[in-house]
Amino acid sequence: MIFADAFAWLLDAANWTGSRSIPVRVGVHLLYCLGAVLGAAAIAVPLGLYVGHTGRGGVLLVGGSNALRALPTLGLVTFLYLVAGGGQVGVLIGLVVLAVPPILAGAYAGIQDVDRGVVDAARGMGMTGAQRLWRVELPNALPLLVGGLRNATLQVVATASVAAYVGIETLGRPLLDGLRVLDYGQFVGGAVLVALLAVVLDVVLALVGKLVIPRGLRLSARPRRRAKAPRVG
Amino acid sequence: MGDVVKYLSDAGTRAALWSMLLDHVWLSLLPLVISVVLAVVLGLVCHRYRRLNGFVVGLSNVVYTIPSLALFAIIPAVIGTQVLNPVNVVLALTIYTTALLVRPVVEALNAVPAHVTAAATAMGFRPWRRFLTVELPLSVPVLAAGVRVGSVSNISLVSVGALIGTGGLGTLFTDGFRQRYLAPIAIGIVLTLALALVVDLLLVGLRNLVTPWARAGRA
Amino acid sequence: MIEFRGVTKRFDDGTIAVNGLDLVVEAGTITVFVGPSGCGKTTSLRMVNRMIDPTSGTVLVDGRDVLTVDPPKLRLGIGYVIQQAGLFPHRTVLDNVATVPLLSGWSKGRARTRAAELLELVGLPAELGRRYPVQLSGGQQQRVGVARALAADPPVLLMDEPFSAVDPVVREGLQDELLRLQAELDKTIVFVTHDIDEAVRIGEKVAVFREGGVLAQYAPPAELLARPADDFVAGFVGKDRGYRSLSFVDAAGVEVRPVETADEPGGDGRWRLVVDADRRPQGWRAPDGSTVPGGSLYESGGPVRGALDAALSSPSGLGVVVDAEGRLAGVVEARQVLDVIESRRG
Amino acid sequence: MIEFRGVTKRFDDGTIAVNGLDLVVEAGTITVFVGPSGCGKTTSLRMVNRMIDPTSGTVLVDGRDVLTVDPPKLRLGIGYVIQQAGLFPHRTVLDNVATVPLLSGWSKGRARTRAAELLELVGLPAELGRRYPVQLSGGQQQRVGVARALAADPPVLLMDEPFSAVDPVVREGLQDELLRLQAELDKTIVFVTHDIDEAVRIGEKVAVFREGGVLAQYAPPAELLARPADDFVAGFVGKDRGYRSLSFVDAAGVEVRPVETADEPGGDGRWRLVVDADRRPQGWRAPDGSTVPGGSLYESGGPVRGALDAALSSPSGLGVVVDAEGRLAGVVEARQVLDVIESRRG
Amino acid sequence: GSKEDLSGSDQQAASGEVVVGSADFTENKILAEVYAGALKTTGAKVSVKSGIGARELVVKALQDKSLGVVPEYTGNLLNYFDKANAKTTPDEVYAALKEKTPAGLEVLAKSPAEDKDVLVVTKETADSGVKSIADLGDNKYVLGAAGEWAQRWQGKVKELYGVTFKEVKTTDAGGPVTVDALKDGSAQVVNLYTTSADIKANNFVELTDPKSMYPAQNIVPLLRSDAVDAKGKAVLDKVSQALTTEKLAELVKRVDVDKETVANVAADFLKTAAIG
Ligand SMILES: Nc1ncnc2c1ncn2[C@@H]1O[C@H](COP(=O)(O)OP(=O)(O)OP(=O)(O)O)[C@@H](O)[C@H]1O
Ligand SMILES: Nc1ncnc2c1ncn2[C@@H]1O[C@H](COP(=O)(O)OP(=O)(O)OP(=O)(O)O)[C@@H](O)[C@H]1O
Ligand SMILES: [Mg+2]
Ligand SMILES: [Mg+2]
Repeated sequence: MIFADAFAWLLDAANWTGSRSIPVRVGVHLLYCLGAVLGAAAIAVPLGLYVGHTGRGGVLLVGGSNALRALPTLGLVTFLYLVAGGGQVGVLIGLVVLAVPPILAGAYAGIQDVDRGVVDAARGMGMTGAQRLWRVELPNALPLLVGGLRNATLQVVATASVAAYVGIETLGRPLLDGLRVLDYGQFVGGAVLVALLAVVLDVVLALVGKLVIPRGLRLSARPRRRAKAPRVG
Repeated sequence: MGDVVKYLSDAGTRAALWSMLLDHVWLSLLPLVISVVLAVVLGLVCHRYRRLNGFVVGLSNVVYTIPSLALFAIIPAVIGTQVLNPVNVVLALTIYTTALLVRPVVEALNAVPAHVTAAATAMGFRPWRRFLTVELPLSVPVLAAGVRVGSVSNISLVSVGALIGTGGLGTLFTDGFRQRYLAPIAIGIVLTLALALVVDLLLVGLRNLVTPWARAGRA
Repeated sequence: MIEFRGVTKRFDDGTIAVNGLDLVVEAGTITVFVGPSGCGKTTSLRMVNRMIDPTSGTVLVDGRDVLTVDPPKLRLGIGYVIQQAGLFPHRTVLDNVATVPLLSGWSKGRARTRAAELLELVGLPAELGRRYPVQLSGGQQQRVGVARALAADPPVLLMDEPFSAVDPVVREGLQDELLRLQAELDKTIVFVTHDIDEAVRIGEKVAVFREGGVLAQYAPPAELLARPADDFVAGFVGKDRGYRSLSFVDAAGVEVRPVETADEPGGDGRWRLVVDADRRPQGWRAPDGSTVPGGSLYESGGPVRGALDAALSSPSGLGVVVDAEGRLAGVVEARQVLDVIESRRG
Repeated sequence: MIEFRGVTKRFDDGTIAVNGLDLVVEAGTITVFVGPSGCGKTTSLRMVNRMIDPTSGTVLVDGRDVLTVDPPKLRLGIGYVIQQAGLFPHRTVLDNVATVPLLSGWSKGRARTRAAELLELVGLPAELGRRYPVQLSGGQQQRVGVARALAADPPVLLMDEPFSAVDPVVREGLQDELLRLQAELDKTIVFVTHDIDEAVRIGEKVAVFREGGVLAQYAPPAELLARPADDFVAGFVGKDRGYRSLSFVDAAGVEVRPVETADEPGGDGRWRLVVDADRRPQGWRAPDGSTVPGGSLYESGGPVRGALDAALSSPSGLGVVVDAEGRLAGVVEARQVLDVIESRRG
Repeated sequence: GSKEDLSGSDQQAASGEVVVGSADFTENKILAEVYAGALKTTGAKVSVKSGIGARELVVKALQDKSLGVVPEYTGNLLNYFDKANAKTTPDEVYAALKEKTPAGLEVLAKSPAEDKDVLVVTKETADSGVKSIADLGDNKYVLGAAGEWAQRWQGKVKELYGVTFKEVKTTDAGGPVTVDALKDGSAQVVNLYTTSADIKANNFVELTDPKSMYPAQNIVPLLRSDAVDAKGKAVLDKVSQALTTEKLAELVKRVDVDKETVANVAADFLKTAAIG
């Protein structure tokens, strides 16, 4: 029954036009998520690669990223809203903070997990540090790196719902509104949309992974570790 | 800063903070404890019947895509608990944490060296006994890593429950927001971090206590 | 006694790991299964304690079909030692060794006392018992593995490449240890290896398997070296089988002759042996007066292989013979060894 | 030429891995570093291409102190092969081999052509070039590793236990391959192993290290077996050194005599050799008329070790000698081998 | 603490504890504390559960016995129980409410204090001639309000005043997002509440509602009949009498602007009103 209501809500033409329509909300949701994941990647990938490559600061990195994980997104978003006087920046920062740890973990573990013998061989045959990073370590780290990005995306998509609390028209809107008036149709409909969006993005990233991960690594029988990161939204 | 001092100067507020903190603790840790048990059982099943592996891991990934806010509120509609019942949050977090832990458990069990399990079998261990006394203890280090992540994540997630009025430190965020009052929000964030840190330290201590052999290896 | 009767194992994927195996392992002996990788040695071994059940045929332990026994019960009476020792990393050495007695229902105290005895038996100091396996060297781990398998005093012992993970020197020590233990305990041991030297060294009988899980030859080691059943076995036992088979030729009839030592007066222009105060050989004094290192030493009473090598490695051509304490007993020449071999053949 | 002058390496934790090493590796030879685990072989090797820098002392390659060269440049001119081959899993075999030429600035086309040549040189079929490392067997991976190290035609090749991860049969094949390649390419090779047999087999000179990173002896293999510098080396080269040193004694002077074959008439009461239509030995006809398997075969021209074993393993006491095609050339007796050894000593 | 509620509904009745609930805005929280304080004077065991979502949630919680009493508003409550309701004046509304309240629940006497929805605009907009809802015109402005506003009032405002909006934005229920939307111009009209401290603080102008679109919203305790005894009901009536709109606005300001605690403000009120 509640799923029937959700269906009805999803199919209601009124929900598909105007400034509060599903497409707009999907768009806004997506925009924040992509912005956050890209922003987080811009910070976390270089950092993870650097620490993994040099082996310096690993302990600090792990500790720091654990602390980031403990930061409650709702608290961060409301805090930043009040400080910045608006929701957008706060939400973006909150989501970036959420996305950094899994990407960092993926990049760092990816480099760390590269077979020592392989790195040794690269050094031994005369590669400079940069050549080694770009030609050997990075390609071999891609499976875990892409895994980190996928984790980050899943979490960010789920958590961007919270942004509606500070007035941003994401897919969290129907969740919060539905909740206020206990309109389960709207509420579950919104939840289904968020979940769907997450699944679609995950599949897209999986396909991207197929494209960028070298074939020689995909062939290897070794089961790939894709540590699941915590969710915070 | 002055605000924080002022905010904390009220005894009633401090009492309220304390009770929120306690709420937060059990709202986040109870699901963790239940999840560990559930995940171990599920993990065992997956480990025994490898064909289930893909299914369970896939399912846990799907569970992971549901926004927590949605799960907090759908649960009463589905299972008929009271709307404000904290069981909803506990259940939702249990579902997430179990989804989070199943995989490390399976991986940890699979990572127990085949020669060790073979040796146990050959010595005459029956399957259950082997699981409880050999495979499970050996998977503790990996399991503990998963539990640490789960505890941090739960502690930070419970806050979202404030949006539907389930208590915990998240209430400080909604209250502070409505009043445009940074002090409670800042205190909420700090307490959440501190709680996560303390629980993490406790978990590390617990792990070290039950895995003396791991330290022997490092020494 | 362990008996394989027409035993075949075909795995689900169609691999035939063991094919029509007929073989009797006599009680109280060490039988070695040897053969190239993948020839079914492990599979055969594991059918004895039902880690694997045969597709067809019967495995009997002491006359009883193993399929009629509940596996955990069966295994309590069969010790099992494997390559990486398979020790429980989360238990102390002592608790590892006490495992089977505890499983069999012994009291904790009794099991621990027994475990301590066994550590001593396999030559490990008692204080090692409190350590965890990671704190031991590879060779020590293997000893613990053996102790653990012996803990409930099982009549049968299965050992699957138990020593292949340790380096050659330690390995030889472990082999000696096993032979010494066996002399004392008199178990029925099946020992798997892919190293023909090891097989020949410790086996009373050796079963050579070929690819496809077929038994190629089952014979005492001397016979294996002297009369390999076919080219596969001949190839497998290796190029040096003539020399190696001398391990099974005893030295009766090889006369140990006296030798001049360097501390005796005179004798210039001849090779003389340098010995210390205890008459332990130190090298040779060459006819030109220089001192050169000696060759390998032959302990009197051993097989002629040692005598021949001592002679071949000696700069003087005279193999140095010592007694059990390492003191000079005399010398032999390579020619004497050949004479003995010749006389045996004739 | 590679020269170690008083080279010592002390790690940060205080471990002294190499202690005052003085050693010259002649250009165009294979020098083998051998010794027990942890004795500093790898550390010594890695100081040549500056994977590790010495704490004191100097390493010279072709007369130039390696510390004066930028490490990546230095390494481009030194091939390096390690145990698990260290192939790049994300690149095809061909691209793996082409890595160093590309790094040195060759065009892609030229690098690939060169890589294809090298695959052929190390005996791999061309179509393997398109595969990824995971799709190769261990032995094939090692060959690719060697090809990759040879790609830029470096004068110096460092090999760190390159064959120890593959099984004994494949390993022997790889050793033969290496010797064949070296005959053709004439590199300066430093080869690390902890297997004395391997060392003796492929080394023109062998450096034996002892614990603590000290050089115990540096000599050609024959001398190592005949005159180990001390008890440590004697123990390390093993018990059979007398026999094994016969690998370095050539058979000039051992007369190959004719033998009666079973297809010739008459000769009852004597051992006669059974041969097939191509005159390949098949076994012996005993004096009593029965046929028994033969012993090992000695290929004429080889060292006397093979001749002695052929004689010792033969049921008739006559070692069968064959030519390069495996056809009967005659027989030798063990006594003849001893005579030759005797005459050399005298 | 909420721990006690875990095991379910009957415990509350058995232990005789009264749970006072409140919606998730300041005024309602103050009222809840006031109710709780008052009930305590009768010797009842009382706890407060604040920050619950909208009315729909609250009523549901009353019915499933998670809550005993909540401070409510006559008009909105009536509209909730009777979707077809057209009455808007205080007495009419109260009378109808008493009638429509479902069995098991009841409302006590209403207070003179009132906290109505009100549409507000900035001073500039007001100066441009917008004084009443009727002046909002057709498709001229963007309105900001809580999520459910559109559903409840969009039709009504068109019907009564012929007013439509360019867009109805979801902000929040009279919270910072709504106020900020008006301040930064992303909405020109927003829905606030008459006791809101933000109106005075920002010089916002309340639009008149000549056709009484928004019903009267007198404060009234809504309770489950078996949750509160006669003594309790009497003291709640006293509370209602003592409250006025101005007093309420003052209480709200003390919390939202002066950052006093809800509990202290409520206690103060009870003291000055001499309840207990
Ligand atoms: N569970 C299994 N399923 C399918 N095939 C198997 C299984 N176990 C072993 N085999 C196959 O059976 C054959 C014999 O295996 P087994 O392990 O007995 O060989 P082995 O002689 O012990 O070899 P190794 O010296 O490498 O230990 C091999 O071809 C192996 O691949
Ligand atoms: N990075 C390092 N830091 C500290 N000690 C080291 C380091 N690398 C090697 N060692 C130590 O230096 C000694 C020599 O090591 P090395 O790897 O050269 O030995 P090896 O002869 O190659 O042994 P193996 O046969 O086991 O490969 C060992 O005791 C080793 O533990
Ligand atoms: Mg095996
Ligand atoms: Mg090494």
